[in-house]
Amino acid sequence: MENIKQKNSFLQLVSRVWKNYSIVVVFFVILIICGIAAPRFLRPNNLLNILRNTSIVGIIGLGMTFVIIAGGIDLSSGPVLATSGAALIALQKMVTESGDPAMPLIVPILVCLAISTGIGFANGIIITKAKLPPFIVTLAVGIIARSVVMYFCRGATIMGNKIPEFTNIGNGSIFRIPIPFIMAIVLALILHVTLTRSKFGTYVFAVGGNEKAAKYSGIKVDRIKIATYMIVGFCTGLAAVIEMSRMAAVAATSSGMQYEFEAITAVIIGGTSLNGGKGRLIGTIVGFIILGIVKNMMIMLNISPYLAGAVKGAVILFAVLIQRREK
Amino acid sequence: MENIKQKNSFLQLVSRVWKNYSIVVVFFVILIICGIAAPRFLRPNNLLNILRNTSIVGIIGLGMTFVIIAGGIDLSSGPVLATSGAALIALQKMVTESGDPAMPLIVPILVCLAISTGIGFANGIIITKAKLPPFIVTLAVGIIARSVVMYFCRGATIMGNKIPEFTNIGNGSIFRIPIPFIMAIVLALILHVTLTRSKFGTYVFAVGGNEKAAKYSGIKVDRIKIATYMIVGFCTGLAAVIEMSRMAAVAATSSGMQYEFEAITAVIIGGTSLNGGKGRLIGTIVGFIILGIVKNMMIMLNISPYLAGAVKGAVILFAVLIQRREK
Amino acid sequence: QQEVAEGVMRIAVSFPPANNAWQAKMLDSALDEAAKDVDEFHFVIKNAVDDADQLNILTTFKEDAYDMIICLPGNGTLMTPICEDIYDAGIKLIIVDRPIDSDKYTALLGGDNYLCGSNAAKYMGDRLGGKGDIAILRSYVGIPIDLDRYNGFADVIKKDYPGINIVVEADGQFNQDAGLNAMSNILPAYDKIDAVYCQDDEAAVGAITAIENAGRTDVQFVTGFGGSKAAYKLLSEGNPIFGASMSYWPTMGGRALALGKSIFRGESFEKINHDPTFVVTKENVGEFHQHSY
Amino acid sequence: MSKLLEMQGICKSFYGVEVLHAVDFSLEKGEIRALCGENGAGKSTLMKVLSGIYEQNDGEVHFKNVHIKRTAEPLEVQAYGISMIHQELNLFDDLTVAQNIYLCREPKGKNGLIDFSEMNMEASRLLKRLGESIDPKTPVRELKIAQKQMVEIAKAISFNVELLIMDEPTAVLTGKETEIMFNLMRSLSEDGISIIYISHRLKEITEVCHSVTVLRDGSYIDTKKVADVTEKDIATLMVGREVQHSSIGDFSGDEDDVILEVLGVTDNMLDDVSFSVRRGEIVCFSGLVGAGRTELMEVIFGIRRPESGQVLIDGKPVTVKSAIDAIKIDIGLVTEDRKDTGLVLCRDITENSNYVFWRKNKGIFKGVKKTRSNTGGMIERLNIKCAGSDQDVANLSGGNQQKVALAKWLLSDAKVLILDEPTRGVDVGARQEIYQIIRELAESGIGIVIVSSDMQEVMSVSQRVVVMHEGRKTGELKCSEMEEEKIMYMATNV
Ligand SMILES: Nc1ncnc2c1ncn2[C@@H]1O[C@H](COP(=O)(O)OP(=O)(O)OP(=O)(O)O)[C@@H](O)[C@H]1O
Ligand SMILES: Nc1ncnc2c1ncn2[C@@H]1O[C@H](COP(=O)(O)OP(=O)(O)OP(=O)(O)O)[C@@H](O)[C@H]1O
Ligand SMILES: [Mg+2]
Ligand SMILES: [Mg+2]
Repeated sequence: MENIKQKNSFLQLVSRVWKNYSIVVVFFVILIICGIAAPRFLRPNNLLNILRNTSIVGIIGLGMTFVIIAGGIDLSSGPVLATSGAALIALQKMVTESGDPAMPLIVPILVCLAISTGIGFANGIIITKAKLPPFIVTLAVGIIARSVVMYFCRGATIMGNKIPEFTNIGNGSIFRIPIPFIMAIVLALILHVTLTRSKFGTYVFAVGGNEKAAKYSGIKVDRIKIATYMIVGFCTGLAAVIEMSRMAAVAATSSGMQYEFEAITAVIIGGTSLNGGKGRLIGTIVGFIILGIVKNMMIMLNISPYLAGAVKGAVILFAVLIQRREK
Repeated sequence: MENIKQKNSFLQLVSRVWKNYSIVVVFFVILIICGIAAPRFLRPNNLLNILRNTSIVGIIGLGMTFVIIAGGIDLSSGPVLATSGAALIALQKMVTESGDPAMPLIVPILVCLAISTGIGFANGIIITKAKLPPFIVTLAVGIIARSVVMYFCRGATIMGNKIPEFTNIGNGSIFRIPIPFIMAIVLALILHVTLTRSKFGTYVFAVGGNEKAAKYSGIKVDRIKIATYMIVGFCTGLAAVIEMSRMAAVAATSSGMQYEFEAITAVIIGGTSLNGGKGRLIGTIVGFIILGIVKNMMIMLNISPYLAGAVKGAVILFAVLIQRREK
Repeated sequence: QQEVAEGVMRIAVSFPPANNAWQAKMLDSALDEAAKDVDEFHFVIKNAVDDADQLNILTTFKEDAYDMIICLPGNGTLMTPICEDIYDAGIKLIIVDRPIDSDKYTALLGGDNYLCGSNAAKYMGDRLGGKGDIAILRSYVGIPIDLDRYNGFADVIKKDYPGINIVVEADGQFNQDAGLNAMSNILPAYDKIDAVYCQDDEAAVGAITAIENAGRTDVQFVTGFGGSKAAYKLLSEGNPIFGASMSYWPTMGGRALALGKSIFRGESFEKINHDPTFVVTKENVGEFHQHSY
Repeated sequence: MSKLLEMQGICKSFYGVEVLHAVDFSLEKGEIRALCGENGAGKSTLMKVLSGIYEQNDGEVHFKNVHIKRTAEPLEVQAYGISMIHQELNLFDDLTVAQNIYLCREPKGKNGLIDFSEMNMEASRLLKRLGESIDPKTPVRELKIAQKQMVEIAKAISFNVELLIMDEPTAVLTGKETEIMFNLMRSLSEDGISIIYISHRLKEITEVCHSVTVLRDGSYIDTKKVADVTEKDIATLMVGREVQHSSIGDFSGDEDDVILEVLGVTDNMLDDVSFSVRRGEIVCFSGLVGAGRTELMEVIFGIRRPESGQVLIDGKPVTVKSAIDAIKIDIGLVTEDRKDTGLVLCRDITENSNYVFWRKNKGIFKGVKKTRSNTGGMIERLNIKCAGSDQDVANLSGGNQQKVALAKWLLSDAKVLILDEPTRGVDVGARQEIYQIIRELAESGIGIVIVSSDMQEVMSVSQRVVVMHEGRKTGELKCSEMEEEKIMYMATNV
């Protein structure tokens, strides 16, 4: 009996580790395959470049993980990025008569974050108070947000002020590590602690796992849900800051296009279930890096642009397949 | 006590009727509002035109209703429409040396339906056998399908043979009723009977409502799921036939673009829950007609193209809001 | 792996998404050109999925130290900073079709959407005798080419043809189905439409089908844009309502690559080259078939 | 004559943990066999192996001398004439009662489609046989849990069965339905149908079963004729030691120290209900299914809003609009449906038992140490059988899930604790332990309200019993006045 238990608990340990970290294993497998297929791939510059490129969608993915764990979804991220980004650029490009920026850079940034978080709040309120399905609410809010920003910009691309402090956010590095990636990692750490160590994090899981039981345990279900939408909103705002600073311009029609799907894909590749109640941020991080690697390899291997989609689709399937295998 | 019970059952009846048919009420409200805002809207020509235009997405929506009731989702419909449509056009444009079509029209149509149903089958197999989430599987399959059709068409628009028997499918009318709408209604009737009166229909609800219990009850859960993906695949193939016949041409890059979202939106507006287990086809039909009306009214009222999205989003929210109110 | 032999020039090409037939032909002509002279040049051609992706791709190209980068910016304004960086890094840069907001490039092979739009306005204004009600089918409302094609048209109409009213605008989205749907919604709403300006040939073909299906005789003609096969076919068949296609051709993709090759071969070149624009009608369509997409 | 069912050397493991160790089990035609064992002993698992839901790792099953393949699917097993009522309800909320009962065996009309009128008629006939008057066209969502259980039973007997497996069907039933069900079981047995009956109510076993098999820790222990054993013997076999039964006397504390008072609560289910609980008192609510006890508790806990009436805590009127309010003023509620409202099944034991604790204590973080000691203490105190505190609740046996649901509220420091069917699915040994805990809680000055449909439980744990019938209070008895007949009399209100 004792013996059996011990053997069992060892097997259990292995199975638990695999369950929790299979995505990391998959990640290294992909890394090695890529390195063999294209030695240039492993050059530090290329790897750092991948990290920079994926950070924007990755940051949205971090917030998206919260929403999905709580049983929701956010399809408005792309348009929200455009909306809050447009506000950022509009304020950032204002100059005084002498040509200096009209306000310190922090003001447009805070406004940008406030707008995106605000739209997240609106999403949350509509979903919880009107009891409507998140899919349709966030889809509709996204369509509306895109339309409003197009209206105000008359569809055009608006250029901001190209000051180094601003463009450096998205394009700079610290000790060679791209600043967007540093931001993503810092944010991931904060959110990871929130998700796993704080009461709020537990409630997010509880709400996604069984909303009714959460309610009967005295958890303020609506508030938790609204908070998750505000988190993804905030993350989207942060992504907007980086995206805007990379180009110092915003395109009303196309900024952030389809980012929500990239983000959701990264979250799912990372092993978070769309049913809610289960998930982890480490998975999301690996998920978005994998997506970045796929795109990068398409260039490295000079795959026909027509077939790029086929390769991407196959890699996505492969990534989710491997780690779900054990079920 | 008796009295209370009676009152209750009457209230229950009213609430049940409202629950099942509120979408129809919403529909007529929208119709009246539109008629007042733009009297031209109510002209038969305009109304018939709306029916014709919405039928393509509507037919996909009918199949999508099955998938969603069974707890799944299909994000591959747009690319599948392009893929099967391309096959249809490729065969349809073949001519003998004398310039006659190389084969009877029915052959390309059957091939088109076979391909779309086949991709649906593939979706179903991957989802059930590899136990992967439908969202990501169908997304990936869609990306792959789009890529493959682009590869074969080199991205171009391919023109078919413009023979009347063919173009009439999408452009013709019988007693002034557009043929695509007649097809949609006939299909809806067949599917409605299947969903509400056949064993299979009951199992679709059961699988979406409680998969584990369905398995315990001896339902072949995997088969039911695969069947729903084949149904939406078949519907998409039918939609492809209509779409291709309208222009006798297929655009590898853009045919069917975003149709899956239109279809899913119609299904949700129609009151089918993305959680699975409940839903109805009548709702989907009204749902896609509402979407068609919105597009039409945008032109009737000459709303700035920039604001079109805002109006559309608001109407979607309004439509789901009204009918969910009672919850 | 694409390790390249000594002396072979590495050229990277970045395009926006191939989500319409024009863009697809652009890619196709580029692929054809890339397949030639393989012992002299090594080409990498990449379509982006969106602006950020194009930025990422261009960054990757820059990091990868290509000898030349050819860029068709999906959004010229957004791609300006990275293009400047590339140029500053000493990489030769050819900009295709749409200008960037800077002159830091080696050469520009520009299409001129604005000019084509103006051509359409002149054609339409003259044919309608300076007055009438018209509809516009735009091309993905708000994207840069849409705005160029729209503004080129609207500016001339406003200035030179005050008697012409733009009564309605809808989106034709670069494809036949969208053109058909949009036009079929417009027709019942307006009893008289004299002409339709379509900002894309494919959409124009769809619009014509809608007009024919509805049996409307008030619409005198439709103009298209771009130079698609389907449109040229209608023109050469003598379709009564297809007026003209404002054409400039996606084959400039291949020509841009050829320009790149000639620069490396030390041939002389202009910094700014504008691809010619044509008003293609029934009369002259015969000369242009080989350019269509 | 050979046996109807032979199961030999059945082994079953989950994630490498063996939970059934070479269990043998056999059964005669027409026999009603009880299957007993503590929570987590492996009863449900053994039955799921039999009904084709789990594939055993080792061992063979023969039914009527036919070998049932290890890989047999539920449908194949059903075709042999084996049908099972699961411990957890397996119904479809959005299908009607009739659709649920005849799922997979819908009567077909001439046109090949389902014949709904035939199906509804059959269903209603079947339900009548069970003494239920539910409209077969009602969606199951609208039923109460006891009614749902009756639908499950109707479904199971609607098969052409030769062996019926019933996994704790009475856990949510009251005396009346249980009696109807027993009569049904007896008549089935007379018709030659065998039944395997799982229950933690030992009295029922001696009442209706012919023989009893006991499992302990996944191993076969013994099989006895019911005539040869007493309830106490069975309990001893299950637990491996003797179980002490004890009764409790009348309330002996301060009669005037009322902690919870409910005055004239009325809504569409309740009719002017008043009662009070004193500090340190244990009050039980008895009644038939549909008596409105759950609704009354939901009013106190703020889930339901009454049309009129008042709730007083410590003599002060309180407005409780939600569970959050209730928890704030130290009211706790262990709900009757653990799967639906009690537990987050996909989360682990630690989280599930600490939700309310966390809600009640300030601070942003969970507090790893405190949380761990809380959970460890509960696992020990309630004897929760698990692989570790990080095991998902979904993978616990039914009774152990119930204990986790209980743990959540034991950690909450409630002043008033309401327990709606608290021992649903809990084994005899653990049940006594829970009673002991309840007594200790009461002694520490908490007011306890228990809703129970188990007469034995009412008799052994309550100091006072309140009886309800159709939304009205029909009587109240002190411990010293309690007699089963009196309670039944008041519950049926004849
Ligand atoms: N799906 C599963 N995954 C992991 N472990 C499981 C699973 N199902 C059951 N177990 C474990 O198997 C053991 C036996 O469980 P089982 O449900 O058979 O007990 P039981 O005798 O029916 O108990 P109860 O009286 O509480 O219902 C328990 O320790 C339980 O934790
Ligand atoms: N959602 C509902 N829809 C219809 N009827 C309901 C609903 N909820 C409760 N009822 C009815 O209200 C009455 C009271 O049920 P309740 O569950 O309160 O009884 P109970 O005494 O708690 O029984 P139990 O022992 O099952 O807990 C019953 O007649 C029941 O059918
Ligand atoms: Mg059990
Ligand atoms: Mg109850």
